[in-house]
Amino acid sequence: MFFSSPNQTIRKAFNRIFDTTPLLISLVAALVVASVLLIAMSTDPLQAYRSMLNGAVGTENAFAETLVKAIPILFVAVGICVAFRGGVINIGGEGQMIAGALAGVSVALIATSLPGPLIILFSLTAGFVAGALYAGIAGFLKAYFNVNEILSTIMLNQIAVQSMNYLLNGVLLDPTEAGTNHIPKTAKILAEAQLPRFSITLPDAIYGALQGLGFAGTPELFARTRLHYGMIIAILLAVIIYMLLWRTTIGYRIRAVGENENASRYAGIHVPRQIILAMFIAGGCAGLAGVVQVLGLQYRLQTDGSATGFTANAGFNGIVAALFGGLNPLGAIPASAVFGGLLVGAQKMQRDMGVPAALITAVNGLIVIFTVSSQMFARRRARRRAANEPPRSERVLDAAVNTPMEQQT
Amino acid sequence: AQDEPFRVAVVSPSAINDLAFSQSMYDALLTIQAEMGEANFVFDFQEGTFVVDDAAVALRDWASSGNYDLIIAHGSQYGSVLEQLAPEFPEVSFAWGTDVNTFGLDNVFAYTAAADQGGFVNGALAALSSESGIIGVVGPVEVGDAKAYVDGFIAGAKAAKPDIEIQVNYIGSFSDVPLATEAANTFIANGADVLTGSAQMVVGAIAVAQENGAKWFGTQSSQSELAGDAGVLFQVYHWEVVLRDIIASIGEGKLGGESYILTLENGGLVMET
Amino acid sequence: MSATLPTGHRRIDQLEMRGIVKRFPGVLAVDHVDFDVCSGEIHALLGENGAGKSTLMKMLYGLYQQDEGVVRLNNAEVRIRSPHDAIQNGVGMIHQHFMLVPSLTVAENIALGMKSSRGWRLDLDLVSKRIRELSERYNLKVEPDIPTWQLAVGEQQRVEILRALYRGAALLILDEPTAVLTPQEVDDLFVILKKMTADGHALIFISHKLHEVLAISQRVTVLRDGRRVDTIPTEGATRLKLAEMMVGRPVVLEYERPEVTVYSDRLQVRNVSALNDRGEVGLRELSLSVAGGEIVGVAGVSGNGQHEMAQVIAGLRPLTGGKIEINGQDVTGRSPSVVRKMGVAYIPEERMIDGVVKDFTVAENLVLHDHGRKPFVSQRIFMNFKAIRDACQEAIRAYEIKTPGPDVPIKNLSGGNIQKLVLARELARQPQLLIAAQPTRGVDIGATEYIHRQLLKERARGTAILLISEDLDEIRALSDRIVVMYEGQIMGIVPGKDVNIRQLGAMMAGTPLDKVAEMS
Amino acid sequence: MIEQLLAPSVFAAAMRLATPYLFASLGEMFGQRSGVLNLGVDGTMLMGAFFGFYTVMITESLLLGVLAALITGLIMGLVTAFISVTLKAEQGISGIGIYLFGLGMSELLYQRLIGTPKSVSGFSNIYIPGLSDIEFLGIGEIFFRHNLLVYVAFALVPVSAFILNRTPFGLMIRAAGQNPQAADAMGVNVTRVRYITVMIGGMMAGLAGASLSIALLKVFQQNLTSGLGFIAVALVYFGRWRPLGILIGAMLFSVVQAIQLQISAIGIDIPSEFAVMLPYVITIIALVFASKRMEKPTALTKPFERGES
Ligand SMILES: Nc1ncnc2c1ncn2[C@@H]1O[C@H](COP(=O)(O)OP(=O)(O)OP(=O)(O)O)[C@@H](O)[C@H]1O
Ligand SMILES: Nc1ncnc2c1ncn2[C@@H]1O[C@H](COP(=O)(O)OP(=O)(O)OP(=O)(O)O)[C@@H](O)[C@H]1O
Ligand SMILES: [Mg+2]
Ligand SMILES: [Mg+2]
Repeated sequence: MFFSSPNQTIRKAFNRIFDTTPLLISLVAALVVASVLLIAMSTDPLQAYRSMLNGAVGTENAFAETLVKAIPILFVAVGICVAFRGGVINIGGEGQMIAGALAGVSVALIATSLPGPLIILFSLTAGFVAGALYAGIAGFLKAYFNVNEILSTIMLNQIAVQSMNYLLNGVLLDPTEAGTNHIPKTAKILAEAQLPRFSITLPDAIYGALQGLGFAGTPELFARTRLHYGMIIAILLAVIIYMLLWRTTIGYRIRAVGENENASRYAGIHVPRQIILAMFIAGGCAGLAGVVQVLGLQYRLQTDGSATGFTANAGFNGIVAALFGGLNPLGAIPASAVFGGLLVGAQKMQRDMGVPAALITAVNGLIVIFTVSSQMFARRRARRRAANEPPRSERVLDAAVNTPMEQQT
Repeated sequence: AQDEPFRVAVVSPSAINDLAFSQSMYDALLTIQAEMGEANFVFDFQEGTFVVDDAAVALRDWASSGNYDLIIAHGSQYGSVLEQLAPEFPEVSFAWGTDVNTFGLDNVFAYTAAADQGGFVNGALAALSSESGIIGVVGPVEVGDAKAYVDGFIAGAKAAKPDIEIQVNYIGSFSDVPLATEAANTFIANGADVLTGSAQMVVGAIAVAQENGAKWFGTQSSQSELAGDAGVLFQVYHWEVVLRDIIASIGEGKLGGESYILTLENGGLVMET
Repeated sequence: MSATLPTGHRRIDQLEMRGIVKRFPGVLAVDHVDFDVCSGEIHALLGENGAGKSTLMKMLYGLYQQDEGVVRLNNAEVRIRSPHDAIQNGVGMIHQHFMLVPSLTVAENIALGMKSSRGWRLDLDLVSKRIRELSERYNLKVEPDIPTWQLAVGEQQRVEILRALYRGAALLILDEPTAVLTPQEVDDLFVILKKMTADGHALIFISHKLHEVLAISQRVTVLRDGRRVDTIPTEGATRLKLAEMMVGRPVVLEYERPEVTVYSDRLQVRNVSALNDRGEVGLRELSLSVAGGEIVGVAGVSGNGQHEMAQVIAGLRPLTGGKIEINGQDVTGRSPSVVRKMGVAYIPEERMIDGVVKDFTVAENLVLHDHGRKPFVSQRIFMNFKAIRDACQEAIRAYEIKTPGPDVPIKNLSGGNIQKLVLARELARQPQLLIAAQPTRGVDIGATEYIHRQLLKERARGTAILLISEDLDEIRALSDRIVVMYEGQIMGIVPGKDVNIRQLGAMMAGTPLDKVAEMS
Repeated sequence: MIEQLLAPSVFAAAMRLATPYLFASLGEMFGQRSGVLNLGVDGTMLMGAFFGFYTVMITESLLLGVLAALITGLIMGLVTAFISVTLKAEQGISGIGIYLFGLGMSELLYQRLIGTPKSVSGFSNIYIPGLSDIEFLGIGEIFFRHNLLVYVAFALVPVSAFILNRTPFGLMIRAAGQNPQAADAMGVNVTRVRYITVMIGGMMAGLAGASLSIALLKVFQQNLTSGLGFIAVALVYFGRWRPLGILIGAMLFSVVQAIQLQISAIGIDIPSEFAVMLPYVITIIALVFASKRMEKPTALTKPFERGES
């Protein structure tokens, strides 16, 4: 990947596109299956999908909502890239998001005397650390007690929800709500602790062109939407984690352990430490997802007793986005956006067409199934490609390097 | 006397047929529609929106479309979303519940139910009809409407029969039917002959009451069909009482700033058998 | 009409493979090979690693499907699509890696996949009874009720043979059956094989050990690069001739081992004990020392503690007792990275599992443990890919590693070249002590020669070398002293020169050196 | 107080609570012993619960209801096997997909076909004559006053043990999970074995769902199982892939849950959140101890490819 000539780079880019083909096909396949369900419910699938597309990118606001939805998914997905590269299946994004949000909101509510940027910084840090430590439990149990991390993270998700319910009903409860019967929630964080909304001013030329295409908004793109700076943080994080994974010794060790635990151990790499670290980073990213939801969007943490009410399943969807992005943090950026659009668009479809929310859950499941299943085809391709990469077989090389003597018998 | 129908959009957490919270609103909208006629009143309903952030997207979409006369966020978890959203669309009227807080905004109505009132009635009657002197209460999470109902229920029962034993179990979930059911079984095994409970996961508990010859008292919607012989009394929410007022206000050009409470007195809460 | 065998199964009078071709992506593994074997015959199959021997046999056993060619059994064409088909046709196979389910007992392993005489219930008692009968007849002693993980390697092999016989194998393929046996066990095996041929079984025998092939077979077929070089009668063949047929050029079978300066002890192992993977005692009170400039060969049947010993020294396995010193410094219980910093290099025996990260590039693999050191790292955590690449180019050149370049995944290299890379990596650090476990296993003769020369060069440089190998020829060719291990203990230490092979064999089978001396 | 917490009724409740776990975990165990992790049990349970319930609602035949649940589970199992065995998808994640699909699909069907919560008459309790009257230690109440499916679930423990340890098929399952290459070389069709075990697992998950919807709860609602299937998977690890271990795990978990219910009911004042989280905490602790002496099927989650060793 790093020693490539320009020619190789082009070939690799080309291969990447082909590697994503099975994923896109799987996406389409899931939607085709979903259209069967739609027809069964006497809904016109074409119209439904048009509504979906419209809901995802049809308007400035829709597009902004797509990105808003993508933010926590991207955070989680970036972390999942590290975990999976390190050979750890982290299903605990939901719980880690909650842990991050709890710590982050606590800091934001306590450190009110500090300047805004510092509150944000400390709050984000607290969120990262809390998520990291929480995931670290599962990492520790896997590294030292051989506890299957899939199971422990699922259990930890449940524990996180109950802890959130307990804290939001207790010490973190908004003092003005104490004694009332309102939904448990924290106080609102200070305005200066909130992540600013994000907008860009379009250059005249582009704006003109967009207007020509029927764009109705102002040149201040996203100004009247909920899009916030969490997006920029998430993208920065993706780049940093990309560098970490492929440019630093830390990432090298994590990947080495993920690919081959034994060889790493033999080479003197402390395997348990890498497992915990991978889980730690993954959890930290998920923790950031949680705290950014609070600082950028909800400005307080509240619970309806379930995890989903807060996380919107980003802890799971992040896994799918990571797979979609080829377990590469940079690939996770477009993957999360696509996934965010899918979810936001599906909601629109639900509103426009009266499709039940349950259908969207089912389709979500189909997308996961088709995505993981399509990996086999990607693997096959990769193998075939490896086979065709010249010159490869030892025999070819043999012939080139030392011409053997003629056989003698 | 309008040409255009009155348009309402509603988002709610659970399903419209939950025999509880969401259904109470859905039924109320149907009632209003029957009253005003389908040509004059239409509504869009996005159910199953447990995810607060998804509700935010929906509310924003509706608000920015400019197509609706009233947008209802039916769930107290949607409050902070509305608090942010409403100021951005001052020309649109919003309503939300269950709460009394309009955030000082004059385009937000708030509504809630004095669930403790019907709870009190249910509790008193339950205590009087219990022979064993033990009553079981299944709650979801110890907050909001459910807590109000349960607190009212306990107060009513104690008032009617001070020595009544009330066993309460908040199972920690709005959806865990197996656990709620087993909680009901536990009460029965402990000698309870009257059960009550709030929220949509009580359906199994109702079946337990029926099977064991215990009595069931319900809240939010009528569960008489499910409860059969076991069902005694249901506190039913009639949001149409509130909706009528809100619609009238909007007709007069007043987009919010008011809060409403369903009570037994104003007919918003009705005890049904 | 073919006769039946004493086991009651149908005899295979003749099996013929004609024009067999098998391609793998990028490799023509088997290229128009003809091969045949008759009842009562042992036909040996010879060839370097990767020549296609196992692939050819796996097709006969239904594990692979040939791309071209036919198989004829007693002159009738058969199509073998799965091991199930093979078994139905009376073909059995003892694999290079044993195919037993460790948690199952001997009887269960043998009953696996067979119809039970009791229908839906297992009939293990009946199976055990038949096992006893069969083991009586062929002198294959095994206990039916013991889980197979408790068996020694030789016993496991007996179970495999029994299983094949039990299932009515009239033709038995033995893929490198002697690789893991002591000389004595090899002798025992040969007795069994001869008995089987006398009974009318047909046997195919694969081995790298030329003297074994000469001792047991009637005919030899040599494969090279997937093609059949020739089939010749064993009578009249010599080791040198067979070796040349395999390699395609004259080969050296002995090395010069010049006298070098011997330094003080680099490695001191004192009374070390440790558990094996199953939690049993794997090493008992083991003591050993290796001096600089000395090669100490460790002989023994695999699974007798060699692996555990290497791991304990490298810091990869906790000890339950004893002490290890390197250069006089106590490293007992220290982590692998500390031990490596003391100047220990380790060529692990399972190179694909423990030696390299398959999906990493050649360059990335080269720095598997030095990735955190200058010059491979800049500003403490960023990897310096230029330096790594340069170092890799240099290693490729110096160690004659055949690869398209430093940045291809290492799994694309052949076994011998992967081993050379591991060697390059381990020697790059100019170690004080080199642990070389099976350094030439699965490596062809050319690369073996090269690796042996490198080891001798290291010895000349003054490195202490602990050479663990199951290949007695290798041990004898390279070692200054030979240590024989049995069940985690040292049976004796003998000088490498003029060692008596019988003596070694007896020690490998568990007789301590002093007893061996008494016997002779 | 202790007396109340350890009353026979608490243990009887534990027996009921354990029933769906037993069905689902024993079924999952077969799949895992052959090398396939199915994390989608909960989705299959929901589908089984729905179709079992719906069939009983329409036909009023419990037999048909059970049959419908079994067939539903079988089909879900077939799909799962196709994804994990044939397409060799990463099992930890495809399971999540199957779960989400089952969750959404069962709710969708419920909304379309039933609409509003209804109850069916379902399996009623069978008092085993004689035994159910045993007063001693509350044995009668604890063990012998349950509905048919509770008895079936417990009976399946020895049956599963028998299948696994005493039949040729059990032998194949164990071999396929420990050393599929070896099993294949012995003529065992590893793929077929795995398909069958995953389908058995599916059927038992379907039955687990039905045990809720037509026996224990007698109602259906969206997400009826509320994550019970995931605990069932954990119990397989906990029980170290043995029926008896699973029984112990399921009972431990259920007893804790039943006691937790009783704690709240009799008004012992600990925050309900802690009571609810208790079983999960205990599961994690138990996993720590269970994992120490792992006897995990070596090939678990590893797709089988002939000729690769
Ligand atoms: N499954 C496979 N996929 C791709 N290539 C393979 C596969 N199996 C074997 N090969 C290749 O086929 C060739 C023949 O291998 P084979 O295992 O038959 O050699 P062999 O003669 O048995 O060697 P050894 O002495 O190491 O056992 C080698 O180049 C090998 O890499
Ligand atoms: N399972 C496999 N899948 C794909 N390619 C394989 C596989 N096994 C081996 N190969 C390829 O086959 C070629 C030969 O591999 P192998 O290790 O068997 O070589 P070899 O002939 O034994 O060489 P050497 O003598 O150097 O050990 C290599 O290029 C390797 O990449
Ligand atoms: Mg080879
Ligand atoms: Mg071979």
